[in-house]
Amino acid sequence: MIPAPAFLTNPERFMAFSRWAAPMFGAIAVVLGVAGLWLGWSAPPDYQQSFTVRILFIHIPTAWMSEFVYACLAVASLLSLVWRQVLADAAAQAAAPLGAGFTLLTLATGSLWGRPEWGTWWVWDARLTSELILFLIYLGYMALRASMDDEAKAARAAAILGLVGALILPVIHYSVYWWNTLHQGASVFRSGGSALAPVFFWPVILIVLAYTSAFGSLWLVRIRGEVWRRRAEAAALRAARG
Amino acid sequence: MSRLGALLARETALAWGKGGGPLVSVGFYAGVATLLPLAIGPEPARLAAIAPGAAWVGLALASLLSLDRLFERDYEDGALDHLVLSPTPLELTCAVKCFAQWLATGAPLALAAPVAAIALGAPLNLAPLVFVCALIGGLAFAFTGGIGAALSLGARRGGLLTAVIVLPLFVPPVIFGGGALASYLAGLPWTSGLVLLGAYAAAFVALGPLFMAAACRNALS
Amino acid sequence: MSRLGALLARETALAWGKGGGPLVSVGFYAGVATLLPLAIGPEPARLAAIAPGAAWVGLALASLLSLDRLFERDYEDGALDHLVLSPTPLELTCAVKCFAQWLATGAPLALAAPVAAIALGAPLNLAPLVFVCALIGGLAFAFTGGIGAALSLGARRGGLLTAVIVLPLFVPPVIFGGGALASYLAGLPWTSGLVLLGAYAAAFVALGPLFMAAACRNALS
Amino acid sequence: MIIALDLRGVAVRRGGRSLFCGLSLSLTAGEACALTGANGAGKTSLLRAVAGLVPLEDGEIGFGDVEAGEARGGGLHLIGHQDGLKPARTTREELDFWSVWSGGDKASALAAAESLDLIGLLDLEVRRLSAGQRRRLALARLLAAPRGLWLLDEPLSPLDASWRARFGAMMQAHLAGGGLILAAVHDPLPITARTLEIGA
Amino acid sequence: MIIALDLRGVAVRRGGRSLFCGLSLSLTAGEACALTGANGAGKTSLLRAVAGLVPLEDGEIGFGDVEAGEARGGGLHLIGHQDGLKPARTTREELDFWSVWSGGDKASALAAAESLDLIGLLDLEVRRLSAGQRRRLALARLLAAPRGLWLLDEPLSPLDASWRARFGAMMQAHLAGGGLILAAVHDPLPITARTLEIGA
Ligand code: HEM
Ligand SMILES: Nc1ncnc2c1ncn2[C@@H]1O[C@H](COP(=O)(O)OP(=O)(O)OP(=O)(O)O)[C@@H](O)[C@H]1O
Ligand SMILES: Nc1ncnc2c1ncn2[C@@H]1O[C@H](COP(=O)(O)OP(=O)(O)OP(=O)(O)O)[C@@H](O)[C@H]1O
Ligand SMILES: [Mg+2]
Ligand SMILES: [Mg+2]
Repeated sequence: MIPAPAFLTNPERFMAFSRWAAPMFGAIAVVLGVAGLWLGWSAPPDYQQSFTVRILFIHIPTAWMSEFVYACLAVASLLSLVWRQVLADAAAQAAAPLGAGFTLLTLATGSLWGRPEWGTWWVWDARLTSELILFLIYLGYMALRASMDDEAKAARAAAILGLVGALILPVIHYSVYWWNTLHQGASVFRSGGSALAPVFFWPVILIVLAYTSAFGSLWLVRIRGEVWRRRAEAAALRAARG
Repeated sequence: MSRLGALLARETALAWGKGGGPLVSVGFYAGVATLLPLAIGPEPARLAAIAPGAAWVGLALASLLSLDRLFERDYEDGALDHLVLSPTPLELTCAVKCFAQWLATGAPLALAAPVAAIALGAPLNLAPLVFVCALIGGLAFAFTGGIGAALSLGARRGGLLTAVIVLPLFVPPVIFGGGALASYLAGLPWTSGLVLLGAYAAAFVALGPLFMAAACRNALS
Repeated sequence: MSRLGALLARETALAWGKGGGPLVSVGFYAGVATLLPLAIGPEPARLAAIAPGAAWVGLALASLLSLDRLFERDYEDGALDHLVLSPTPLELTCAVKCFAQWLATGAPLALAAPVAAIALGAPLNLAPLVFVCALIGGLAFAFTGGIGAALSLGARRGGLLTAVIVLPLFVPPVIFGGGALASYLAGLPWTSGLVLLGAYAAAFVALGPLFMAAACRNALS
Repeated sequence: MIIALDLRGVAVRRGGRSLFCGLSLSLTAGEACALTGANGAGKTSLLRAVAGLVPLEDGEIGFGDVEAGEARGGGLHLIGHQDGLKPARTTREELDFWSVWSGGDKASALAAAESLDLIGLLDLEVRRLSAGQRRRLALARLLAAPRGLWLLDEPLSPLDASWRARFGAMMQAHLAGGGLILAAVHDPLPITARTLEIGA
Repeated sequence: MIIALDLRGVAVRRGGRSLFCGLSLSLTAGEACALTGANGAGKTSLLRAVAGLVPLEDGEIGFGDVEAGEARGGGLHLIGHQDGLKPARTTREELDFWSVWSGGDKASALAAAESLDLIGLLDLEVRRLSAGQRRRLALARLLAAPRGLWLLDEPLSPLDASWRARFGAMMQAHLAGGGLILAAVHDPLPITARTLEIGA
């Protein structure tokens, strides 16, 4: 069997690292976010979309994060399944609500935006449907975890589900392209240059980076909390049993 | 009274589970509402036409799915024996069980139903009616479903059998509720559908427990 | 071999039951197909447009409803212990269980699907395609559903949890099958949808048992 | 409270076969009776018939002055093989509920848990209890809500030696308080009891 | 066939608590061991650990020359409280299936039914069997498909006196044929067996 990577086997090292890394990512997120928002807000209103274009600065980053977080969750699931490492499991568990939150934000901002843009809150279009299913997968993951009593069992079951989800997500993502779609195609990055005007492009990039570091910070904090919770539980168990 | 309160708490807890009960049922409901447009195509006009009806059928199916275990577990593990050997009449016990089922799953589903209908393209002003229909309908589904669940005790394939027994009982509320929604959309008088739905629910809240108790006693003997 | 044969016979019998197994599942299916027009109104044009899709979703939901117990009973009554303590690899055992599930409920449902579609108003010449889609789709539903059933072992509210886990897995086959049916109706090329459906089913027939076996072992430990 | 049990010419039939007939027994306050008999003789069926869950083919079952409906609705306890405990709920939840349901309250549930040494297990799910611990939880109902007549179906089998003795003492205390016990057993009861052999 | 069982320094932990540790035992062909201990000591857990269903915290379990995977895949029988019988199927259906699944066939199933006096019950649903009859059906597996090591969890409890003796004779025959038995019990086994007390 391949040995587990050192950062997994040594929670102490992780705790030491995250102690300073979490606040640092948080600070970076604030700086980038403020810069991005300021740039974005000072941009001229779009000729077509007027003021509502500014939802873009929340919508695109949250949409990307919702997928990125699932990738993190899947990798953590794999690590915890192969090496049975509690730290990886804590990471997967900590990521799920964050990812669900980003997904929900994407759905909400998209809906808010869809109303003025498409004249409807919701259409059964490819992107939207796959995003909704991503949300369902997050919900299923959390529900599975929450409904098992034994932590070790819950961890392995959830890790299996995390991997199944990783297999299925791309399939859903692409299978819905069978449908003629209303939603925007790739426009930030695409061959032949961005479709976004530079005034929008740079703020979006800044805010995406801000979201990523915000996620990093929150994730580390949540993993730390998870580690503390498990330690406290183990200690309580020891104390109770004498 | 404290006995019935304890039963209500237990049944709700069993139906709800510790880990996010309403979350789970609402998630399921969202899933049902998602599959339909995937299968019949996303054209908004076509979808909008069937939106309220589909949300409504989704509610019935979700209730169906959660009914399955109303009595069966208690029957199989012997808890029903103990529930019977009590000063509380079995009819009342059955009624509390169904009511708890409705509290734990019907009510959250009723909250989700308007969302699903609007997501499928129903007009916004339909939402309150969908909610009320779902709330009352959920009561009817819980109490009619309980009859099926009790009747199929001890049968093989209890789950599917429940479904087959229960579906005919679900037909009238589905028609009444669907009719009320359709009339409302068409600008016609819609209260009669709602009243019929309420009357149906009331009748089964009153009569259902009698059948359930008889079926349970029969299964035990 | 005779061991697997015996397992297949037992699982089919358990899924089928003595009391009219296929009858029951087909009855349920008929129920679903009747509720939908009741809820959305009987206008033929509107119904015909959604007929194949509704039949298709009905199939998915019926599979869902019957999946519930694939592993749970064996887990709760200890039979899974005995199934594990055998020279047959658990992966193969899980695969046979899913296959039996498909034989007992998927196949009869596939026979009923074209009838339901035509009853709802789909054109007659669609029937063979509906049958083939339902047959292959049923296989995909059984093997993906098995994953959910195995994962929710030992969880509270297994049934609904299964549904929530499984619905996302049902989405691609529903899309592929629904797409094939819609393209056929529109006179467009439809084979690719069928091929994708087949590929998806094949992938899960191959991979599903691995996940199921891992989940079962985890639940037992 | 039930202070007498009278079986007069009782006959029970299961699956078209008569298990026993003409069975008579009368117990008064403070008496215990051990029901013995080979496997399949009908001990469980008789206990369930007394509880009103199995119909009588013939004969009568009386509970002294207490009406049958009242006796069966809160006058007796039946503890069988199937204990009605939900694997996914905690010991505390199950104990509290069944205590209140049987007419006790949470305080009496706690007292019962103390007598049966379940305090340390209260937060464990029932699924995780060992066979003996689970049986103790099932028996806790007897103490949590006092009822006159105890119908016990092989109550001792998964208990270890020390718990058999302790439960024997509990049965003794129940009898001393004017209770009645009818217990199906294969091994002798750890209390003085009459014996009724079925199907001999 | 398994002809030896070796536990070396075995430790098992359940729910964050260590049940026992440093447990060692070695059995060879023809030997039986009675596992005793208070309720909750860990007897069931140990049997399941031997069967590979519960992970070991520490130590090793060996089956002589037989590899662990092979031993657990068809070399041993585990009969616990939960018998895996479906209430709605008939005795015959269940017996035949489990016999074939364990490596026997329908003829051996019939022979086992004969030894355990189940012939008259073959067409009854399992739900209707009495506790002792049902236990006999569960034990029929042992005879229908011969395997070297028997792991038995309180096998005698719902059996009546005559069946305890008869099953004792069956265990004796198994040992005489070179088999091994590890049985968790609260009462003495009706055969000569070593005793291993857990958690003493
Ligand atoms: C509920 C409604 C909506 C949902 C769920 C949603 C979801 C998503 C998702 C998942 C992405 C990321 C795609 C990817 O790169 O993988 C995305 C990107 C994007 N969305 Fe939306 N969206 C919604 C509504 C809208 C609306 C109304 C607009 C504006 C007309 C819009 C404009 C965009 C743009 C411009 C991108 C960036 C595309 C790219 O460069 O990749 N979205 N959305
Ligand atoms: N519902 C039923 N239908 C048909 N036969 C039944 C039914 N219930 C029990 N029996 C049969 O009645 C007989 C008596 O069963 P019962 O459970 O009362 O025996 P018991 O004395 O408790 O035996 P044990 O000591 O094994 O527990 C058995 O032979 C059983 O097969
Ligand atoms: N899955 C689990 N999680 C947590 N604790 C458990 C689990 N399984 C068992 N236990 C605990 O481990 C202990 C040992 O249980 P086990 O069933 O092995 O005991 P036993 O010796 O067989 O007792 P009995 O004689 O009562 O059957 C018990 O205290 C039980 O509460
Ligand atoms: Mg009995
Ligand atoms: Mg034990």
